[in-house]
Amino acid sequence: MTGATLYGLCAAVLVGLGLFGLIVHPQPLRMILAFNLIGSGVFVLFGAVALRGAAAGFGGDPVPQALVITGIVVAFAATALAVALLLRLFR
Amino acid sequence: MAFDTGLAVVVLGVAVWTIAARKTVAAVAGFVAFGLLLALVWVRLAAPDVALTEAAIGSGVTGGLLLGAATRLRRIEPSAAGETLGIGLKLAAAVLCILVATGIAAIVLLLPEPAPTLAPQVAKNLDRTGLGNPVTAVLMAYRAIDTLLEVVVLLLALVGIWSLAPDRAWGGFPGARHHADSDGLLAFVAQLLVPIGILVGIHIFWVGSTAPGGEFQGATILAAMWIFAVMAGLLDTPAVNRRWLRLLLVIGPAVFLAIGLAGFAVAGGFLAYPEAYAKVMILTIEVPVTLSIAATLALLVAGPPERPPNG
Amino acid sequence: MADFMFAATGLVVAMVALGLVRLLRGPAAADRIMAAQLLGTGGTAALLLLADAMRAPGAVDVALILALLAAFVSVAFVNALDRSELDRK
Amino acid sequence: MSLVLDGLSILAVCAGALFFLAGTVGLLRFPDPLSRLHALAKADNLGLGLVVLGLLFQAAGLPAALKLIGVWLLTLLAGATVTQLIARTVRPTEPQA
Repeated sequence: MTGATLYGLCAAVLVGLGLFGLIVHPQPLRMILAFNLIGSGVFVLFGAVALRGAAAGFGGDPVPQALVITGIVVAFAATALAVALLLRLFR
Repeated sequence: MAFDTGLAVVVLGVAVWTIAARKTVAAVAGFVAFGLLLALVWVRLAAPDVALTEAAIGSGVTGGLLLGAATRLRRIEPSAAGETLGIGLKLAAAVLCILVATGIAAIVLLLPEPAPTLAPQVAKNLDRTGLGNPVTAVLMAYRAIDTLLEVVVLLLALVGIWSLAPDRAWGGFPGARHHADSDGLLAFVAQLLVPIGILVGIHIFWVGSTAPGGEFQGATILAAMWIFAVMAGLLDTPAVNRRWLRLLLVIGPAVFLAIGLAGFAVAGGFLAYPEAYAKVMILTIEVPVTLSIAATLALLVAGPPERPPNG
Repeated sequence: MADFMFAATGLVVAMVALGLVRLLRGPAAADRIMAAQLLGTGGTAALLLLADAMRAPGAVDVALILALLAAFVSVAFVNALDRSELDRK
Repeated sequence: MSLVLDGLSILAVCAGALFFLAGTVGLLRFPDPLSRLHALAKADNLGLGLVVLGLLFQAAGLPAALKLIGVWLLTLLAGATVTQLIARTVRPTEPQA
């Protein structure tokens, strides 16, 4: 098994775990946390795909890596908005 | 390989705990640990740029944001909880999630050989951008429109947060006023670390054109240092109706858009750079964009205005 | 030499992961922050070792950020506790 | 020469890892928060310090070496002050002497 496959499988489990937390947790903040776990899983999956695409002297395919950076920042913006909504809801 | 397996197991263990922990604060602490371990994973995945982003945003700033939220929600948490699922539904959810995970795992195992890659195209055109870091080149040249839209998305999220302000605090100061602690210890830590942090942030931004780093990572560190100074009571958050603040927030996207439109005139397309000036133009975009992102991220963490602008 | 560095990284990560048990058990909030602090330092050390093992100098910058933001998170943690204590009074 | 440097590296990194081990064991086994804090400080300062020392023997050049030292100094500064902050949150729960 290669490193890319290993971390890809790890990503699959992360998505499953996050989805489970999102469904079963009653507290909203825990659901936001679980949603972030799903996001991280998806990003790692991208990273594994990027690692498989290593070529031309690069350690990994830079295109998916750049997309993941964009994704992490957008996920943060979404989390901040969700947290603000949550705090407003229960003030 | 043994190292990778061990790391993956630890990452999954911390993830399980983040889901299973009884106390929310403990779960958030687990999430911060998770982000830190993920940074190690990104280094192993040969993506140091992503590792920097994950360490700065995923672990650092998100951790600060969620810790603050967990503390504020602690008192009302029991009432804030929705209904708890019965054991049958939980089992059904578990089965569903295992199916989803198995599906993704199957896709991972059945990925095409040889792997499709855009790396050779990036390598072939890297010289034309004048940049040495392929990831920055993708972000600022080949997929510049994604980056432009992302900066706009950040601004929209901030508008969404501001729109949650109560009427009396409209245009006012976000968050509670932090006062310097009595023995000045926190203020001392902040005075010591904030200047160093600002230097590190500028360093990470600056090396981004040739080495791992770049505007998002640098901006996140700058934002974290600003939040640090606010927490320690050295600064207050600015009222959000201040003209300079609004200007700071839009200057990045505005310059980005202006240079993008100028691309029609000088290079025949939106966000096209004339070859000789590509690096200069990319830097011209990056500096204001970094400032705007830093301000936006910091204000995203600060939350909606809570105190009226004049009092 | 790389193998040794990988082994050392693995050991430090394992230690840090063990320290997480303290984060889980508490009992005082201070104990949780301590575990977080150990995690930050251990993570920094692991990244430095990994940078050497993989000949990836970029990872040193990651360690630098981690050292900085670990302090930031610890302070946010302490700050959150201070405030909740004030609420109780 | 490089064999000697490698040996020194291995020695220092092993010692550093040992301090991380000691710090973790202390954090898990010591009975009260203040002694746990004491154990933590060892891992923070000496553990990372020895690891950095070990890596210095392998450093590619002066800038790389200075950066490693910078990381260590930053952790020292942050660790020392944050430890103070943690100790302050412990103090009120201790019986007044």
